[in-house]
Amino acid sequence: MTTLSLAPSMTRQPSRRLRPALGHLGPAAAFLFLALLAVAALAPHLLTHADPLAIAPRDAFHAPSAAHPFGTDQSGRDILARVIHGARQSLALGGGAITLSLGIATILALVGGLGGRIAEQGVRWLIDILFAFPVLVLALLCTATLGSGIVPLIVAIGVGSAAGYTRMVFGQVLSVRDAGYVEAARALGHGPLRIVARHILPNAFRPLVVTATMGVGQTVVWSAALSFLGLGAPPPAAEWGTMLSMGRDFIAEAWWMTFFPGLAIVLTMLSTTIAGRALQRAIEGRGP
Amino acid sequence: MPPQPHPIPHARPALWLGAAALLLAMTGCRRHESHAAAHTPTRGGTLVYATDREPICLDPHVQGDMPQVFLAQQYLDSLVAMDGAGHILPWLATDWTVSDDGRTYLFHLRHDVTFTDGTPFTAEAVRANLDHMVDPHTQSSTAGGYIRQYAGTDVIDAYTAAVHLKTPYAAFLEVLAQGFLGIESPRALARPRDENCQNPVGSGPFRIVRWDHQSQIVLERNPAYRWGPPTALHTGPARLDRIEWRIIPEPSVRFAALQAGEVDVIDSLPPEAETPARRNPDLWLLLADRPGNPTNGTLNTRRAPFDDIRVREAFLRSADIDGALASVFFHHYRRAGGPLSPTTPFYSPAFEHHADYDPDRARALLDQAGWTGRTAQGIRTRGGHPLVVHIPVKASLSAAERTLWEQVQATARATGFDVRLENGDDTTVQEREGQWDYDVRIGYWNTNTADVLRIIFSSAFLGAAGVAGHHQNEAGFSDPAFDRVVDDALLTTDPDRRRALYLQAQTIAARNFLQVTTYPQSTRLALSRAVHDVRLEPSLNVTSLYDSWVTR
Amino acid sequence: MSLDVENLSISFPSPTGAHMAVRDVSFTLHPGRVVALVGESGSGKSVTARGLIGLAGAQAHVTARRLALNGRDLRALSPRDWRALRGREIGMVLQDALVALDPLRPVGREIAESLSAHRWGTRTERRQRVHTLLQQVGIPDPALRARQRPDELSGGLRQRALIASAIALTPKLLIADEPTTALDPSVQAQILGLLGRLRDQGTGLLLISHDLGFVARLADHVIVLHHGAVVEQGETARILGRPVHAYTRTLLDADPVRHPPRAARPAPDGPPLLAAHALSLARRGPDGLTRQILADVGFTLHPGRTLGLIGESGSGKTTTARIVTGLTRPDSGQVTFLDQPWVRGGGQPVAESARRPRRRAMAMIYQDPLGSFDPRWTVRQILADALPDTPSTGRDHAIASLLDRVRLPASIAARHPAALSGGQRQRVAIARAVAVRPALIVCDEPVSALDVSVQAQVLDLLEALQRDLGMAYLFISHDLGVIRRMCDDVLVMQAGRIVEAGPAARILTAPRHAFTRTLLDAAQDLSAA
Amino acid sequence: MTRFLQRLAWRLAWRLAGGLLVLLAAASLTFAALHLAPGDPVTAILGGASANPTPEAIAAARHEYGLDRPLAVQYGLYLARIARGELGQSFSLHMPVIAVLRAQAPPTLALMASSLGVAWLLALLSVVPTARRGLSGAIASTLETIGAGLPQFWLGILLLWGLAFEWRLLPPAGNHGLPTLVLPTLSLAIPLAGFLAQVMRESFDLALGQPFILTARARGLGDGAVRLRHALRHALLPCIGLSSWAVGALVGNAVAIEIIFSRQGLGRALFLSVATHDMPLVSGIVLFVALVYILAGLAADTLFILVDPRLKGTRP
Repeated sequence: MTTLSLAPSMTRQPSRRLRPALGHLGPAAAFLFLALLAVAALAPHLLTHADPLAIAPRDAFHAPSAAHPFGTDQSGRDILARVIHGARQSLALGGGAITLSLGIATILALVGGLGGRIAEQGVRWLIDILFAFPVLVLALLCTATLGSGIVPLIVAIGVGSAAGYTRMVFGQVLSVRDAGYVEAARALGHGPLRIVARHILPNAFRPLVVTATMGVGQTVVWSAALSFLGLGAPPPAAEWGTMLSMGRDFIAEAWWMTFFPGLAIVLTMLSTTIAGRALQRAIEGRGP
Repeated sequence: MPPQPHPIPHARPALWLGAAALLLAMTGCRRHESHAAAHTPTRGGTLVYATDREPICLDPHVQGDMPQVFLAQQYLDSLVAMDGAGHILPWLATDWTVSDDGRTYLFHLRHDVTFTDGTPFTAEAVRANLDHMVDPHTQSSTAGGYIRQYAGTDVIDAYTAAVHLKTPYAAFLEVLAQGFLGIESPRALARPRDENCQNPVGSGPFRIVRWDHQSQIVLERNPAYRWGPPTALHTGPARLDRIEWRIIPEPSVRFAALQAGEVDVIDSLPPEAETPARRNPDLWLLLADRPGNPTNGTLNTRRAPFDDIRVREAFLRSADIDGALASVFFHHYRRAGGPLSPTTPFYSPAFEHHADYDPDRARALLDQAGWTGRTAQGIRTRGGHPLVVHIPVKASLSAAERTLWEQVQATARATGFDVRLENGDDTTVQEREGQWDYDVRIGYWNTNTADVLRIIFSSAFLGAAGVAGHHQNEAGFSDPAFDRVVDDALLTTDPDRRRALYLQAQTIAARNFLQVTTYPQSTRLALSRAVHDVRLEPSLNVTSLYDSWVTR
Repeated sequence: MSLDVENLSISFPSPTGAHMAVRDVSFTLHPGRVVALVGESGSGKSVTARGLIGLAGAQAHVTARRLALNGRDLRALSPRDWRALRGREIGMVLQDALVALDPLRPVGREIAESLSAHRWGTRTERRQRVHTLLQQVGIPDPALRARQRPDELSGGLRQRALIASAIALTPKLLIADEPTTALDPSVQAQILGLLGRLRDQGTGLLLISHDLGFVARLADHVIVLHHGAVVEQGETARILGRPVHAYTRTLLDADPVRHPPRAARPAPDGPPLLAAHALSLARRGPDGLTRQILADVGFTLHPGRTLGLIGESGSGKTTTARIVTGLTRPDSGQVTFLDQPWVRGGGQPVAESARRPRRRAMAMIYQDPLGSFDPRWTVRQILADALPDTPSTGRDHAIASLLDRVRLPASIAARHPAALSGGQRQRVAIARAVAVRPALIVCDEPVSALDVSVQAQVLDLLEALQRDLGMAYLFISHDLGVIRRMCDDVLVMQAGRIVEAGPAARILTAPRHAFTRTLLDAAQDLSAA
Repeated sequence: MTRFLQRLAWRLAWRLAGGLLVLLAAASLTFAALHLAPGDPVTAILGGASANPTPEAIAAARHEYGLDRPLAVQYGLYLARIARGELGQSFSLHMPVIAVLRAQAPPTLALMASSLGVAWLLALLSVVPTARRGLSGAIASTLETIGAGLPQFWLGILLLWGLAFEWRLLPPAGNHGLPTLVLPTLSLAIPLAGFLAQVMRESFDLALGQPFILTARARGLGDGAVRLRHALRHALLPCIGLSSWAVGALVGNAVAIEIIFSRQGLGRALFLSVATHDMPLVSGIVLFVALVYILAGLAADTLFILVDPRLKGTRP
């Protein structure tokens, strides 16, 4: 069981020494893209006038052009519009899953970190156990049990990715719990509740902003993977994984059907990673 | 024809072809004839065949899905064969007589046939096979379903078998010609079902030597084979040494594998690959429309909103099928407008345009039916309820078919239908269908007779039917007049009388607007130019590689 | 064979332009001689050493009017020439062999690598040579030791192994960068002896240290660096005896050894403030063996006095401090504080809630003050947290006066500790400690991480605070000089036991226990100037 | 040496105990899934919705599996069957679950092994020559970040399209020899390599900053030797731990890849069994994946000890 405690987390654990991969341009571009995503999710009509659901069978399979920058799909729908409108669904899935995942992680980490030795060992074991179930395997098991749909999807990914986050938050809680300043606060005669509220919680969860930012990207990928397998959003909703899955049958004729939804996923993932690292540097710049 | 559950409506075209239809099938067959007539057939070599789905069990008696019969055609023989004109010809049975009451068939068998496990073919084998098909434990939903009238077999002598039916059944010989009812070695059949599934034994031109699950099935020539079907192009053992029967579910990958020369033949050629396949000088196509009930969405008349005929017609007229066939099917698929595919016997062209796309009429009908309200999104309402149409969609539905329904969804929305395509895995969708929990059920029914109308629309099929299944009258349609017409059609053998009765049946079905019909089912093979003499066995129009040979 | 350095300057690019790390350092090093570079952290002494063997880093810009080894100009060397030179002509020894030797490899292989890098000998010859070298640096049983990894060797042995790897090809020059820092005094003395022997055998030594006392024992020539610039250089005796530059004098004065010992004060009467009785603690080590961390430790501390706790690393000093502060529970024994039970081993522990009312009578100062501050908090928040009873109106004033008391400007209150210097941080820690008006402050190595000049200031501050506020100190240090300066009474610990206890004056002049004598001898060896 | 072996044995024993715990959890999870799944568990055991077993068969199975007994007893019986290696019969494939695993595991394990191997190779090639080297380091690090962000299924489709469909360099599908392994391997390996390389680069950077590196350079060692002989070994440690996790994740990601490339394997079998609600097979595969994960952990542990002989101790 030692491997686990030594292994870095599956979920891009915030790390102190990651170099600024894309220089200063990277974070700026990442935040810009995330802002665009937010607009796309909240008010897609600001970005495109095309209707993502309007079919025009006679315009099917048009290659990217001025009229359709990302081309059209097999029903003649504008892929750019569908990618933009798909942001909401994809982000909602990703956001829902990461919220659930971090919720589980937080509860387990607090119970394990502050609940005494037995709870601590219990949580260690639980993390080990959770790690034995790869996200997608667990998600498929969930689907077999709960059926397909948005809620099982969120549950599946949320529970599936909880192991990594739990270990990360748990480690953080443990390190804060044993930190010198917590000891110093005890030595000052502060009570346990005050210490938990004023030191442990804020410090243990400060990196969570970073984790959540990076995690959204990862869960977007996972939910796209499940949608890709046909377990995602029902048509005609534009969801990136579903679009990609549909596009793969036409890859030989219309590469753009697969390429652009996938690009949206990749850029989301990259932006959250880069933005997460930038946030991390900002946070660490303040602290030690 | 006995009731029979649909083969899982995987829309990769599955094939059900019957005798009477064959005649039409051949004329409707758009066949890019093989070039190299100059070549003389050569012996030996391996042919790599790629198909979309893996058989669940290699024994076609068990369950009975299309992938099974495609494979069965290579290693099983049938009692009788059927030619392109629909005539029944001797195969393992040299001749037969039918009793006057039509309930006893006396088969005289070939004496020289041996199964590839060495067991001789005898009347005992016939009995064992028929008994096996109807045994509930076999879980046969096709073969067993077709011979529901089967009562038992008497072994008169080693090479004479008397098969008894409970009721007269004129189509008995035709169904016997189907690969689903192929004759297996009784010794192999005596093994537990799941063991026989892995390596069943027949007397056919090839025998199964290996099954790498999810990868391939390997067949080798049966060198002793001397009893090929009368429909074949040659006699004696098969020309190929070996067949590698690959499973490549992804349509684009399957076609790419053919183009790359990794495989020699693919079936279920996807529509999007058809144009490139035609342009490719190294390939040729073998295409045939199939008779029966075309690909369709059947409307559930047992619950609102489709319990109202006006809403049904409005829905049919809201669906722009031609647009879909032009886009995602690239004009390769013809439209089927009536309840029968054009290649079906007694098909009438009168219904091709009985419910064409007509949104204005659809709106008027909805107004008449009281769906006059509108939600903010433009969905029609009646009494506060929105006009919602639930369509369960199986995960295995093909991209093209899925797109077709998305386009129906979009065009129907324009007239005020809120069409919900509800994804589910196949099992969940089947369960919903069993519980009548749908407004439209996507499916098709391939068979060689207009009797298909009885199976899909008569009240006799409202209840659970077949060993495995649920109702087969997916529309929930119940009309005594219709029932009478189709039952009468089964009793008579007079073609004119039958034509009149089936015209009547088609009229009633069409006038009730029970289905959104889209396109006929078809067999679509793409083949390398190195492959010759691939045939479609007329009984079911499935691939036969018995005559085939390859030039390398 | 000599190394001539003239006007060596090293700069690094920084956002605000080139940062000069070293400016115009010049000296000549001859075989058998020792040149010492002395300075506090950040003075540029290590950068100089690295620059001399071409390892200042890719970013570094190194210039010199003359940089020559035996007349050969080093400025024009190709990377390949540099490699040939390193190890063969100039060896290098870094501080703390635990990290200066690859922790994953046996030391024998590390030493052999010095040979194989220069294609010296056959495999067998190299093995032979490794054993000879280990013997040469005074490691017994070399065949066994060669197979062990640094973490399996004691601090002294692995430092010797590191030296062995540096002298494998008998380079004429050896650069030793803080070769004894972080070692216990007795080990320091041994390493000093080894380096002395190498010098006697004709090796030229460039010695780098922050500790004037240490270099005095060895160096012929001393260069004092301050902020990258040479403030003074010359013969050792002259520099130490008659320093010209004010900074050199500060450094010398700051050495606690040079400070007069604490004046004896009358023996206390009245009840003790803190009494520890028979504290014992055993812990299971990572290897599954149980070790006695503390055995039967007992002492008393009276109000207003300073009790020193001295011993080598691992002797149980910090564990004692943690028990006294109620952060670790002993297996047995007890501590009484302010006449009531404070900590009790065994079956009836004292509840934390019982301690809490008295917590504010005891404060702590740590070796690493930064770790004891919540990283999110500013100095103001840190101090306010220690002043919960002060009404918010008076809080800013209270904080300002606390900062004033520890001689920090009030403007520092708005800053984060991470942005402060080490000395400033320790002052903030002291301010927090005195904020609660404690009767006792437990100081765990409070100055060992600080530069000497800063050390002196902090010690001065602690003395002044004791004078003004009258609290007692439990003062833990491995440094005899610090103890001598600060303590009234001393406990000497070895392997979890108190081996000697008594007034500082007596113990530091007339030790009775052999171990105490060893400690004193080692310290005198090191600091006798 | 004996103490070392003792430690090793103790460590492995602890590992095994943990592994059993994980297996127990996996078994419990599948038990729960079987009972939570819609429909009667006996139908799931006897062949799913379409099996139509006789009432006698149902009663017999009910009794055999103890479904007429309290849930706790059923749980006990379930665990006992698994302990005996009886995983039941897959009704969707008409085969014992064990036979399915035996047939489908090797191709997936081969894919996993090749992906892990290629990922390591790519990561090493990306990190070792470029770490702490200005521009090339920045470029490689950017590529790693992008690589780690590529979804396997998207990459797989694009590779398939580019290399198999358009340029026809490699066969698009199947399980027939090494060439068909290339594309699936790359699809899985490139993202993993990106991820692995990020971790490796971080620890490699860290190692290169350590004093012992300076010591090694001061000995006259060249940069290449310093990287390969000293820094690399330190950089490997976190990557080994990561790899044991990656083995599990690869099985999950193999689901999409095996579907895209029409390969046989556990991933596809899992997907199909979920689609057919073949709970015995789903359970069997989940158990198997957990087992693989445990074995990977054991292997990683052994590697840890080989790479880092300092590792002692018996507990995490």
